[in-house]
Amino acid sequence: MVNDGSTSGAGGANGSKEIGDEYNGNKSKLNRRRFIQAAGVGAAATGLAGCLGGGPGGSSEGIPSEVTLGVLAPAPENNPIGAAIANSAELAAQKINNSGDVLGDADNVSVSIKNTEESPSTGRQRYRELTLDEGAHMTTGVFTSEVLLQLMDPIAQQKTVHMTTGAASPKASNQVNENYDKYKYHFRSGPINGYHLGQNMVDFLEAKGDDLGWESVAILVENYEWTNPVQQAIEDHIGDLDVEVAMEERYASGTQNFGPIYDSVEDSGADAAFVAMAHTGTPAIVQWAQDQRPFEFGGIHVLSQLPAYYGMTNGACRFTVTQNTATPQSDLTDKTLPYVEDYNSAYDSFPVYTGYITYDAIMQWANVATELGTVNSDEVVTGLEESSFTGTAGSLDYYGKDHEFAHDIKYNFSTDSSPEEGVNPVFQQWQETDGSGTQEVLHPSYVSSADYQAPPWV
Amino acid sequence: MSADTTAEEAATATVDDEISPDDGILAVDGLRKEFGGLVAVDDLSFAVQEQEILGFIGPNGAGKSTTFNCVTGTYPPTAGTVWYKGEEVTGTPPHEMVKRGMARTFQSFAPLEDRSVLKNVALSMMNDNLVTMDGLLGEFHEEARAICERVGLGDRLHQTPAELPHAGMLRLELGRALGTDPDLLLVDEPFAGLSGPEVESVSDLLLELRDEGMTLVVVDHNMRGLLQLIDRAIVINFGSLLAEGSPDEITNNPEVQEAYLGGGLE
Amino acid sequence: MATLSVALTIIVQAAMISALYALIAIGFTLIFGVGGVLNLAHGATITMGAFSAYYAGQLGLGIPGAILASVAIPALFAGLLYLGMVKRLEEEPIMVMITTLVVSVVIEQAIVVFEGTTNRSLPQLIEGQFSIAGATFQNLLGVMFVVSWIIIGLLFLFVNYTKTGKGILAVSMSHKGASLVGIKSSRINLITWIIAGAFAGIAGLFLGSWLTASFAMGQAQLVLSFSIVVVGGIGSIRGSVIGAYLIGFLEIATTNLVSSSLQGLAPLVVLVVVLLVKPEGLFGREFAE
Amino acid sequence: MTDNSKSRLRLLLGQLNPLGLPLRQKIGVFGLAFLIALPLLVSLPVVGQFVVMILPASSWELGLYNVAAALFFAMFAMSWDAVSGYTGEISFGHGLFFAVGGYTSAMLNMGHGLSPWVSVLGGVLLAAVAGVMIGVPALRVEGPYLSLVTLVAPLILLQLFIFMSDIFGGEQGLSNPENLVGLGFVSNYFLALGLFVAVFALLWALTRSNTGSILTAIREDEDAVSAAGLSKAKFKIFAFVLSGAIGGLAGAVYVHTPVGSPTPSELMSVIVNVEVIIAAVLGGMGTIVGAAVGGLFVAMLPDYLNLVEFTVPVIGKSISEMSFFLFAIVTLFLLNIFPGGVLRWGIALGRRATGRDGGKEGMAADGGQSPEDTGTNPVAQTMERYQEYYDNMFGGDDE
Repeated sequence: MVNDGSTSGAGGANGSKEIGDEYNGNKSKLNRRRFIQAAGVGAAATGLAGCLGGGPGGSSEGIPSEVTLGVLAPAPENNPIGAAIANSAELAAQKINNSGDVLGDADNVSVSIKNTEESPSTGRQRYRELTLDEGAHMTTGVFTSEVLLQLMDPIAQQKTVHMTTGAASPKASNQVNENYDKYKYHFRSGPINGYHLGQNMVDFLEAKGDDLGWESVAILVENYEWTNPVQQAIEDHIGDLDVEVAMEERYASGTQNFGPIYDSVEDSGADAAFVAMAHTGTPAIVQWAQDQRPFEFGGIHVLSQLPAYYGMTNGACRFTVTQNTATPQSDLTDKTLPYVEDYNSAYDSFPVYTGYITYDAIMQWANVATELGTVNSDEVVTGLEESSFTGTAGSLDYYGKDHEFAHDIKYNFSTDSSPEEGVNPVFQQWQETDGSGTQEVLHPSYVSSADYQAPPWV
Repeated sequence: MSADTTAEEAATATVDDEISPDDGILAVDGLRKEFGGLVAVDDLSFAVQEQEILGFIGPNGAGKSTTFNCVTGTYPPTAGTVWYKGEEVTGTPPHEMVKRGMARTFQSFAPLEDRSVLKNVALSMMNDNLVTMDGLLGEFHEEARAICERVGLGDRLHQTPAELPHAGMLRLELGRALGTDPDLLLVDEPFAGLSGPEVESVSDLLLELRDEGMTLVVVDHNMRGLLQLIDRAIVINFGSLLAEGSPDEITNNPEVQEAYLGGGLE
Repeated sequence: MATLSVALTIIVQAAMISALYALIAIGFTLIFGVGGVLNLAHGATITMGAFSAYYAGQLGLGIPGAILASVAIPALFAGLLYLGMVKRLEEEPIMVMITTLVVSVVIEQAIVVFEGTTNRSLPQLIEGQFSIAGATFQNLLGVMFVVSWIIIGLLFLFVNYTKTGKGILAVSMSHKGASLVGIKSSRINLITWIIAGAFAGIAGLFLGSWLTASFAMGQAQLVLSFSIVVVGGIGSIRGSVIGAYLIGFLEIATTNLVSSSLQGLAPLVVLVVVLLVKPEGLFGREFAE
Repeated sequence: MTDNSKSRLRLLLGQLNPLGLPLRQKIGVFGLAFLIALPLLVSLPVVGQFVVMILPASSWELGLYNVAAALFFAMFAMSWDAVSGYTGEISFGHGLFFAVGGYTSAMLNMGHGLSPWVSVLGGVLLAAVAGVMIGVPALRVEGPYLSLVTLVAPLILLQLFIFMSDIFGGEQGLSNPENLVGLGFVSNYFLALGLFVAVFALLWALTRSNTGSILTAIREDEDAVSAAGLSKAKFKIFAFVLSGAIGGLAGAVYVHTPVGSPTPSELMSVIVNVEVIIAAVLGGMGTIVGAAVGGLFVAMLPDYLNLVEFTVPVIGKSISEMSFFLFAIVTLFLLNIFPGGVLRWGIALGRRATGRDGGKEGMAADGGQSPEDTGTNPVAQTMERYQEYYDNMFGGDDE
């Protein structure tokens, strides 16, 4: 019933089997972990004295011979978003191990992947396993904002650099800004934070409004932490445009039936649903397409960013527009396509946005550590703050500690030229060519591949 | 003929004379209980004197159990008033009645199967306190043991109710009722299924209790076996009072005889 | 005019959704009525129906394959669940509740492990829309409405006009009585579980193809079944259908007229009110009449 | 009077003398002593390494955190057992109380700036009120219908949380409130352990006192309780209030530690509600000890599974990835083998091994019956109770 064939039907596109194999090859770790913890026992006495266990912050100079990268991913064995995080981390570690320069003093760079199950409590638990049990030198990943926010205190407790590569809530960066010494170990390598996501949506609408022809929109955002700032930014900026907001709804988390919501959109007469959806995206898009609702659909639809999404929804995502960090064809920097190729040859699938970002984050961290000659978190924090690193998704530069979005990646909107600093996300539309779907880029112009197509039933 | 009129007089006298709160330790006036459209008890009035043993008699389905249930608070009566020790107690819930000193035994025995005879009796001796350290050390057990011995279960303290013979169950019922330290004890069908010597020993126990100051109401569907025990009897039929008087008066009452299809009482 | 069309939309939508609700609840009430046990794996059986169709689609078996899988696999599962675990616990309803609850956790977690928590879209059973007086509705929901009533009708015929069906009725009226007249209640129970499983599977197929499928989709359906059964009265097929329509209409009316974020609240509120005010249900037990 | 209370005290203390205890209680005392000494043990050389090996984590820090989290879960399970195991009214939604306690305390702390020490009391109070709100309907509806009410209550609360997610944070919950004793591994461990011991002692004493005897009598036969002059309503509501308050206390303190946070998935999800029942049923209903042991087991088993680095060949999934799934399967398996609870089975086994029969002259209903006495253990009684209810419902003999 649940055989390999059917599993790979859904998961094969993102290479779940390969990850499984990776795990097999990599996990004779039990003994090593026991060894580390035996060393840690000595610290228990200090722990008893009330001192909290520190991460690598306390450890000595130099690059250790064994570097561990801790990765937190949601269900990496079957969630494409988690799989991209896990795969890209493995890929980055491989790349580092193969190169003589980056972390050249380390004999081996290994990756430990933990499943957050998108649950704050599990995420916290797994984070502690990475830092306390396995002594990770840095951690990365985290898709859900709720998980990230529950991690801020443990990160402060462990004093280990954490580079977020999926969660967008600016609450994290606000915490860094407000209590820098405590929370400075947190960086967001991407995506741009929630407020910027919303701003990005409005910027796109402004730039491409003529092509889209959306004179009135119904703002639909799912009620999760990450959409709060998105919605805020849309409200702050959409007034500057010549676009009418016909309706605005923050619908319940876990919504399964979009019938009533779409009825109201129709009643409002909006040209398009302007959305921010991640967790509830599939039922929303399938019901929109099946019902042939008479309005267009675009904004941030996280699942539409998956290269395999067309197959997963039997084409229901056709004609939807979404923001994305990068697509497999978008030649954002000279590192983008080589990474996509490496990824594809290793995992027989294409990465999701979290993959580009995770790869970039690890490479940036490794480069900074190599430059500094240490993995000491305090020093790496300073190094990252000063670093400007060209990754696969753009240039990784972070806002300073006095910025309200401290340690978030910089956002720079541009229609026609790649920004010097920071990233400029793409907007894509699912279009069909020869019976299969492709993510055609509409914006920015220097990577765009197609023009917008309105759904025929509208 | 004359007996007939006496009974009639007795009956009408009771109906006419309003029962007042102080007519006895237990006084019931105009009790009525309907289930749906069915009248189970119809305008029944009677009083129980202190320290008497009253027989409460009627054929099966006459409304004895319903009357009992209304008096002890199991059902709220449809109409009528119940006084106990001069206070109105109509509709007071069962556990309150027990606390006021009215205990009963069940015809369908309802012991707690999960614990020993001793602990069954001990339960009825417990206070109504929510939080208590009592019982942690088993201090009730001495008194409970005494009651068990009294009702003739001294050698079966640690058996479970399931292990008891029929008579033992009855004794346990009595023990549980006595554990609440009642002033009035309602005993439901005490002699059903008992052998001659057992009837005698239970009767002795009940007489002994009366001598110590307890009031007893014994419910049964006939008077056989009760004659030696009771001081007075009330007979009901179809939910209303049929006759009231001494055992002799009752046995000679033609209406009663008729109700029992000739001689059922003998 | 506007009010009229809103009312029409609500009525048609509610009628179609209630038909699905009836399908969801009947299996649950049958098991409750006949076996006297609450099958808390009912929601998970619905989920199983949806995922059976999903897998059939992934294997390229097409629509007929998906339909067949969504009926056969849950029916088989329910039969095995009865024979393997429930049968020997029949005298212990509380253990049946706990065991079936754990079974449902196992099923949900299996889906989480193999498919993850994201929704899956099923093969589309039927495309297109139809309209009544200017309001448009999905063909799928229309088909769902028709199929639901055909199934209810067949069940009615089965229960009243076949020997086995009469046996089900007899057992649900009185367990003791049925055994006195020589009806083997374990066979009747098994048949009931299989029928309930098949119904749940069909419900899962429609639900999944309408709203997409996810591992936790059955939880709300279990609560819904509970509510409908409590409203309609234990073990009553007719009561379940009426209960389903009552709750369906209430839900559509609240989500359409008040707020769409109230989805799922209507059955809960109805349930609690009925339980507290009229615990025997609004319609009592059909079988007892 | 004083003499009497002195001798009582001596008797009580005599009972606490570990040497005079039955074997099973000796094991319990030893286990408790081990838990108390745990933070010290892990800091010893050699011994420490061995002790960390048996912890549900591979470092002592996380080990202590995980055990602390398990202690909180054991408190949840004990609070369930106090009402469901003793009165026989199965609660399928005990998370309601944990959530009311946890959310109230978190919101008082974060929204109104109350010290967590004070806000916890607020949580307990409101959870007790929730206990009344479930307890009063419990007088009207019983058996499966009450289970239904309890099943639905947290779902309604969750709907409310989702509907008013500005206040309650919706499905994802609230952020972490202030911690009671900071982030320390040892301090939080002792906070959890101290509360665990206190809750255990309270419930143990209460259930072994007359109160426990009355509650089990309610489970067995409510009429018998009334006939004994005891108000079943009062005791039933008391059981719900007590259970609610203790569940609320555990939930409230839990969110003020680094191991817990006020989210539905941790406090009131279907899974939490099921896990609590599983813990108590596996450990043995109506014993408190069973819920405590079962709670620790249920909470730590996934942690242990998580440590196993093994990938199942055919399906290509790692054990740690499937830990909860495997837990559910193990539970199903155990439920089928030991329907009366593993602890009970263990006690019976222990008695047979030590050649004792447990003594019918036991001090109080200490839940020491062996599973062979069918119909007299809490599970069987509860079943009987439900069966009676069904019989009434399905036209069994009415009189």
